[in-house]
Amino acid sequence: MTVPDTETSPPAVCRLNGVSKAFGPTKALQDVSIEVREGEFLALIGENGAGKSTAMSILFGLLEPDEGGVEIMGRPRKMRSARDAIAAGLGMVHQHFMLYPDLTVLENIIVGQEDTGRSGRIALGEHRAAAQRILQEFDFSIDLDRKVADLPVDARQQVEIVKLLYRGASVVILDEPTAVLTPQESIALYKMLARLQAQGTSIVLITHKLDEVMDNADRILVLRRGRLVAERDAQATDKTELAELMVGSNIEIIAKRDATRPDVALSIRDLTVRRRQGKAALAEVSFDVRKGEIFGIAGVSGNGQKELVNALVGLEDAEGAVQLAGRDVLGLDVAARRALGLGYMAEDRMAMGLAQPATIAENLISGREGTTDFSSRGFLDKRRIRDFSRDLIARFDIRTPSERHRAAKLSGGNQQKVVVARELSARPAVLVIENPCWGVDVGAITFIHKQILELAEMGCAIVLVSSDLEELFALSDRVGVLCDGELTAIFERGELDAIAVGAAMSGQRKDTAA
Amino acid sequence: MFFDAALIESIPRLFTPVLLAAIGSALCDRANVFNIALEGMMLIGAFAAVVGTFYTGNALAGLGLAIVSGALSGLVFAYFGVTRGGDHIIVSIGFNVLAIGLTAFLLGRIFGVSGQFDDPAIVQLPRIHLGPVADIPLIGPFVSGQSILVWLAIFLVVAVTWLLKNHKYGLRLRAAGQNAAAMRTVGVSPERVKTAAVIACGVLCAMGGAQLSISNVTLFTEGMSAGRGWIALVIMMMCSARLPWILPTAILFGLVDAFGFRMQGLGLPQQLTESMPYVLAIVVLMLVFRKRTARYAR
Amino acid sequence: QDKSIIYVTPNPIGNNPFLVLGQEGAEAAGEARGAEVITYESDAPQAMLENLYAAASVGADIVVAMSFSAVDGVMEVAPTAPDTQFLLVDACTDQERPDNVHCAVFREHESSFLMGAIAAMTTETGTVGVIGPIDIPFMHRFTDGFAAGVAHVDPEVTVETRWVGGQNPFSDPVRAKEQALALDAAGADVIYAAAAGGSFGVYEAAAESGFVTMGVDTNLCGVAPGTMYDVALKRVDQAVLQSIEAIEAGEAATFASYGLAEGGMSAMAVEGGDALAESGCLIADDAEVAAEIRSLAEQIVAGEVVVDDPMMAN
Amino acid sequence: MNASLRVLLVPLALVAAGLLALLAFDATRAAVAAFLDGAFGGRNNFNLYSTLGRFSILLGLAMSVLVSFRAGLLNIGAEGQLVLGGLTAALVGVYLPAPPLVVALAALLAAMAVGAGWAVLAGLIERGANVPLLIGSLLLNYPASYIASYAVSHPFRDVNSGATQSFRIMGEASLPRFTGTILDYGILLIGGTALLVILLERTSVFGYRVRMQGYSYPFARASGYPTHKLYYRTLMISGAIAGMTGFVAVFGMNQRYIDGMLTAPLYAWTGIAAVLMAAIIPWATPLTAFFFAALATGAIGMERSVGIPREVGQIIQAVIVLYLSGVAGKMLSNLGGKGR
Ligand SMILES: Nc1ncnc2c1ncn2[C@@H]1O[C@H](COP(=O)(O)OP(=O)(O)OP(=O)(O)O)[C@@H](O)[C@H]1O
Ligand SMILES: Nc1ncnc2c1ncn2[C@@H]1O[C@H](COP(=O)(O)OP(=O)(O)OP(=O)(O)O)[C@@H](O)[C@H]1O
Ligand SMILES: [Mg+2]
Ligand SMILES: [Mg+2]
Repeated sequence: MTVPDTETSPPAVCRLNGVSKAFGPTKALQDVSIEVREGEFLALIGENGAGKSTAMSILFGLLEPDEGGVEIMGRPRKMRSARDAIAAGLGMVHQHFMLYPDLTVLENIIVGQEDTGRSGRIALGEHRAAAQRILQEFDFSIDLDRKVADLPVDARQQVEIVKLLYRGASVVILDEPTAVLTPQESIALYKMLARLQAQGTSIVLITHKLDEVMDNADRILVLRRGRLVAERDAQATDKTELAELMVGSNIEIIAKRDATRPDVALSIRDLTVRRRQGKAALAEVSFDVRKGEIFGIAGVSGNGQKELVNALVGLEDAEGAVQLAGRDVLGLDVAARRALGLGYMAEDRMAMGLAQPATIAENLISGREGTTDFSSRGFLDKRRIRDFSRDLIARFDIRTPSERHRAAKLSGGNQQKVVVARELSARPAVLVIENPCWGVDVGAITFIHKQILELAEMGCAIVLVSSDLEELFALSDRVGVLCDGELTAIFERGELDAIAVGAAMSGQRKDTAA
Repeated sequence: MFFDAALIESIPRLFTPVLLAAIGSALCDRANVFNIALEGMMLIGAFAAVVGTFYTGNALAGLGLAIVSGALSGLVFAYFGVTRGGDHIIVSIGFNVLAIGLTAFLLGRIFGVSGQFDDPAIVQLPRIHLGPVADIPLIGPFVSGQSILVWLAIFLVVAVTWLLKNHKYGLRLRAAGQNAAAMRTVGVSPERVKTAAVIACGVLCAMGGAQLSISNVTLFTEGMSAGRGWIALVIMMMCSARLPWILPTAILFGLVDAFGFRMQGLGLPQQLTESMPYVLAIVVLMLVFRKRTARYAR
Repeated sequence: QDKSIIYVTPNPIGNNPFLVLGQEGAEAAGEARGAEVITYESDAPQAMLENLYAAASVGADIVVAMSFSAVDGVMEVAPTAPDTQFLLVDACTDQERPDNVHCAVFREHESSFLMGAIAAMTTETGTVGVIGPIDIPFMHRFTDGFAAGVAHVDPEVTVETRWVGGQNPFSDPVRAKEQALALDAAGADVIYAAAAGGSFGVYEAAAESGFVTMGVDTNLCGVAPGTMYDVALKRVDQAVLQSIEAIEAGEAATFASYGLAEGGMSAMAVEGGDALAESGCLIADDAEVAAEIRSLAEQIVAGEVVVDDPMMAN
Repeated sequence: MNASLRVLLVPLALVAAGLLALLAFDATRAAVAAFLDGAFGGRNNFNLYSTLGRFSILLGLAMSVLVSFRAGLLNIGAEGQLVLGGLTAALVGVYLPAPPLVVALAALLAAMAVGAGWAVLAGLIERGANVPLLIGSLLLNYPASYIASYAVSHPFRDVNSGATQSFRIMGEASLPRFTGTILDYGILLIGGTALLVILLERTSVFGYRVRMQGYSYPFARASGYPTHKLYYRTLMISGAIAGMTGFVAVFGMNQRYIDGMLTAPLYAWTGIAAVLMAAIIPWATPLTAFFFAALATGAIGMERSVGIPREVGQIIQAVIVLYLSGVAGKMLSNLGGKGR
């Protein structure tokens, strides 16, 4: 079905040929063939874990396929490492930043590509000049001598792109490049890609954002559970079809109902978190959340979201006031706040949301292990814990052989369900949620969103921090924007609009931007 | 008569083993290898130096064998800690015990003795005498008549600093320590870089051991590294692996060690003077790390 | 061979002359009566006890246990093994001894006294030094005995005492050498090396810095050629041999103290004759001092000069 | 890279193994017999009791290390805690004028308190000044042994003996022995403690929290555990067990504190090795501790009867630890113990 029509389409610059790859029992790819044609803009889409990154890693020489191989310009080529791929004209921006935080931008660019004199001394001057040329050509303004650690996210993304241009790529692969960017920054990125394409470079884009696919791609490939299931021309398809192709069935559309009640459940006044040196990381933030209301927090990451959450939950010292159940809780520790009905779903599943090596049951009771629900006189009540866990596993559809399975062995989506089950089963009066769907696939996302909405309808006040605007817009009754530690704008549900919120996120005032 | 020529002369020979190991430790740290097997690597180097010198009658050959043994030590560490991906702390603990056992075992097998081996055939590493400079008060004894390793160690501080900053492999070493996955994406094997760092560290530690066994004295005793590897680690940590700081810090510890011997002359109990380097290490670490966000505290 | 002697040491033997001599004594005794001699080395107090039990459990006839580290163990094991005779060398217990526990001790302070006398006679700077392994009462027999000898000859001479210390005080030549160099810097031109396994470091320092040393236990002048004046001989081999003879003769709970009078302690100067001439010690060329030392030794034997036991003084 | 290194190391390992085998070739069977006899045999099974005696000390230390490691605390200061506990027990045993039972109890409690205090000191240094526990606890080992060495060479030495040791403790206060053996009741004390640790780790809320905190410190904070208290309590328990082990060593086998008696046999490092070999699993730790105890006494026996150096035991132990560094390392890094 994906056999290309060689007569009409331009020639393939590179090609994955019948590739299969398994990680232990997981079949990440099964007999997948993908070709990239000269000068095209190809989009590769699919659910979490569909195998997109794996396919590109094989093309790029980072993984060895179990079966099948790579062809460059029609010839089979063994890719032993990324070095071979780079030599063959491939360049890749990876899903996670591949940068060295304590090195300068210039050093980041040249690692692995160093020109040296006979002494082995790096010819920095020449490297600098070459890098400067690229910066000028693409209107990037990055200081080559700054440490990458000091750069904002979009500049880091630019460093990644310069890295690949520096190596003279004729095929550019980008794995979810816009996940960390604001809408404005994304637009700039796509402009730049268009320019590259105009110069004859082929582009391969992996993304979950179907709008971006529709706006930019020429051709679209869909991966599902390790198999290539569809190929579409961008002109001949639409978002709904693509979504269905990805998931393999109709997706349920969840309808948001307003459950807001008049009484304030959480009241925040002048909440400030100071850093050791410099200015406040969170500056005099004030807002109220009513019962049944979902208050969304938008913002480019690193603008005070973490501090806000920590201050609310009790993980960080703060000034100001936080009223919960009619009490100021700022002086209280995490346990005391939990006892007053505060729940917390941490974004960092790996370390904070779950104890990975612990069993599912152990994870499910954490935070309430000392209550009479699960223990008496300092000893755990094994039977009650077991029954409770089994009940939650059934109710939240956690796919696991038993409650004594280690959390680390669950898939990402199921891990997140454990966190959700634990926090929801505590019946919190106020719940703080951070990026509940990071790295979770579409099916699980729908499930988690439904649970969150149900909780709100039952009267829980929810603070939802998310870097995914779609998610925020779908769930929130109001959205506040954090910029540079300040709450710069609050949008009512009716006013929600990606461009306007994006503008606020990047520092423009609401009134002028809208 | 406290600051006499002998005290000053003793400082370089006391700080050199620690300095060499600390440089090696810094390389590992930059490559993000938490090598706390310096102690064992020094011990093996000290032993190999004695073996090499005894059989050839040439201390430079002894140093050569020490260097080879250090490279092998590094290779063993790298095999378990890098190639097989073992936990560095556990590998280090295993390696240190291995070094104690292996040197004692080989001492018996090769020389048929236990505890200690000395022999007139074990000669000292060449020393560099600076002629008239030796007569300058204070400075003279400090710089003249010291073993070649003292100078090599000081030279290495400069050379390695330069290498890390300007050389291709220096850059790769720093890069591998920061983000190994990123190196792979540009086609450089971070494992290879880390292995090189550990081997270099093994060589440096072994040279430190050689300074102990064929320069400070000309014999081998079981456990003769006597905690110096740990002091070297602490020095490296205090200086956050910055070499220009490591040199003066190592000299400070050499000074404290040298003073320790003198303090006994003042009637202080020997056990008190001997715990001084360790107590000093704790106190200095506390002062240095107090304001730091716990880098090593995970 | 149906008889066996087991030689138990507190440390690895290495080149520690005291332990080497003890082993020679045990082997000589074994040869004399056709007994098999086996050596058990210990590396910790616990290992010493285990070795003693093991020796008893293989049914040794005689167990030679070296140094004070063996006292507790022997007192514990001996009552459980009445058929085995235990010889404690270099230490004894002040408790009631069972019949099968025997002691051979030395009066190291006597020969150390002689070394002090030599040092006082030969020093040019007026400062002499002594290095011991660790500051414990037993070691004061060497250091205080030496100081007493110095004072006997010339009270004006200063005596500097240093201890090796460290993790491994009984065999740490590295630290011993540093101490010797420090003493040298402090002006000592004669240094008495009583640092057990560490003494070797002192000889090295002597060769480098040019001071004169004196050793203990065996004739070490060949080990430190040209720098060693004399040696406080400790005839451990003789003592072991003699004590085993006494035990074989059927005596119960023997106790022997070896000093200058018994020939258990000595000095090359005291030996005289060919032994002295071939010793390689510097004192062989200094007939005057040698003669004075011989007469001082005679006075000690005769009781005209009394050398206090520093351990008893404590 | 993996391949090239392996190519280098395989022959190396073969040569090493060959050497070891050759050395033992002529007498492999004799060696094995001697090893087994050294570990378990001897007259009246003497060697078995000496293995058990060593086991009780190793088990104590392994449990002390285990408690810390389970909580994700890389406390490798068990040696210092052991030494000071042993010294304290000896001093109480010698100088406290009281009935024997009171002396023994007081010595036990004092040893535990001092061991706990020394461990907490390393904790205070970490939390007060950011000095990693790994380094702080290690460095504190040295002053601890020097303090003990000073104490028994100067103010508290047994002036009647030549050795650097304390006086003998009050005889009636010492731990009784199983009749006809050299094994003392200390093994019951330590065995009981080990059992308690193993059970409580599984069944108590405290054990649950410690375990979770060890798995992930951020998780513990987010769940609202009293992390501060857990941190110090764990260190206290860990140090107290090490101190108790010091008490057993002094009141059992030697009945006095002898300089170096607790450091020379590398008890602390072997205890750590036992915990790592057990992959930090509580119930498996006694087994590995026993294995290492038998390895040590067996190797000594082998040296006595067939002349194979005892260091072979240490080498085997080291090689096992090296080979397990991957497996145990996963556990340890799960515990967040990656050194940084
Ligand atoms: N190194 C690995 N070890 C084990 N399993 C892996 C590894 N890398 C990927 N997988 C598994 O292979 C499957 C495909 O992963 P891949 O990263 O290619 O997915 P993806 O399509 O990029 O998903 P996402 O949208 O989340 O990035 C997943 O089930 C994943 O868990
Ligand atoms: N269990 C632990 N394991 C490792 N390090 C720890 C542990 N507990 C505390 N620390 C160290 O101590 C430092 C200080 O702890 P921090 O102040 O963040 O928590 P805390 O004050 O104990 O929290 P709380 O007040 O909620 O108990 C941490 O950064 C961490 O490095
Ligand atoms: Mg991916
Ligand atoms: Mg706190």
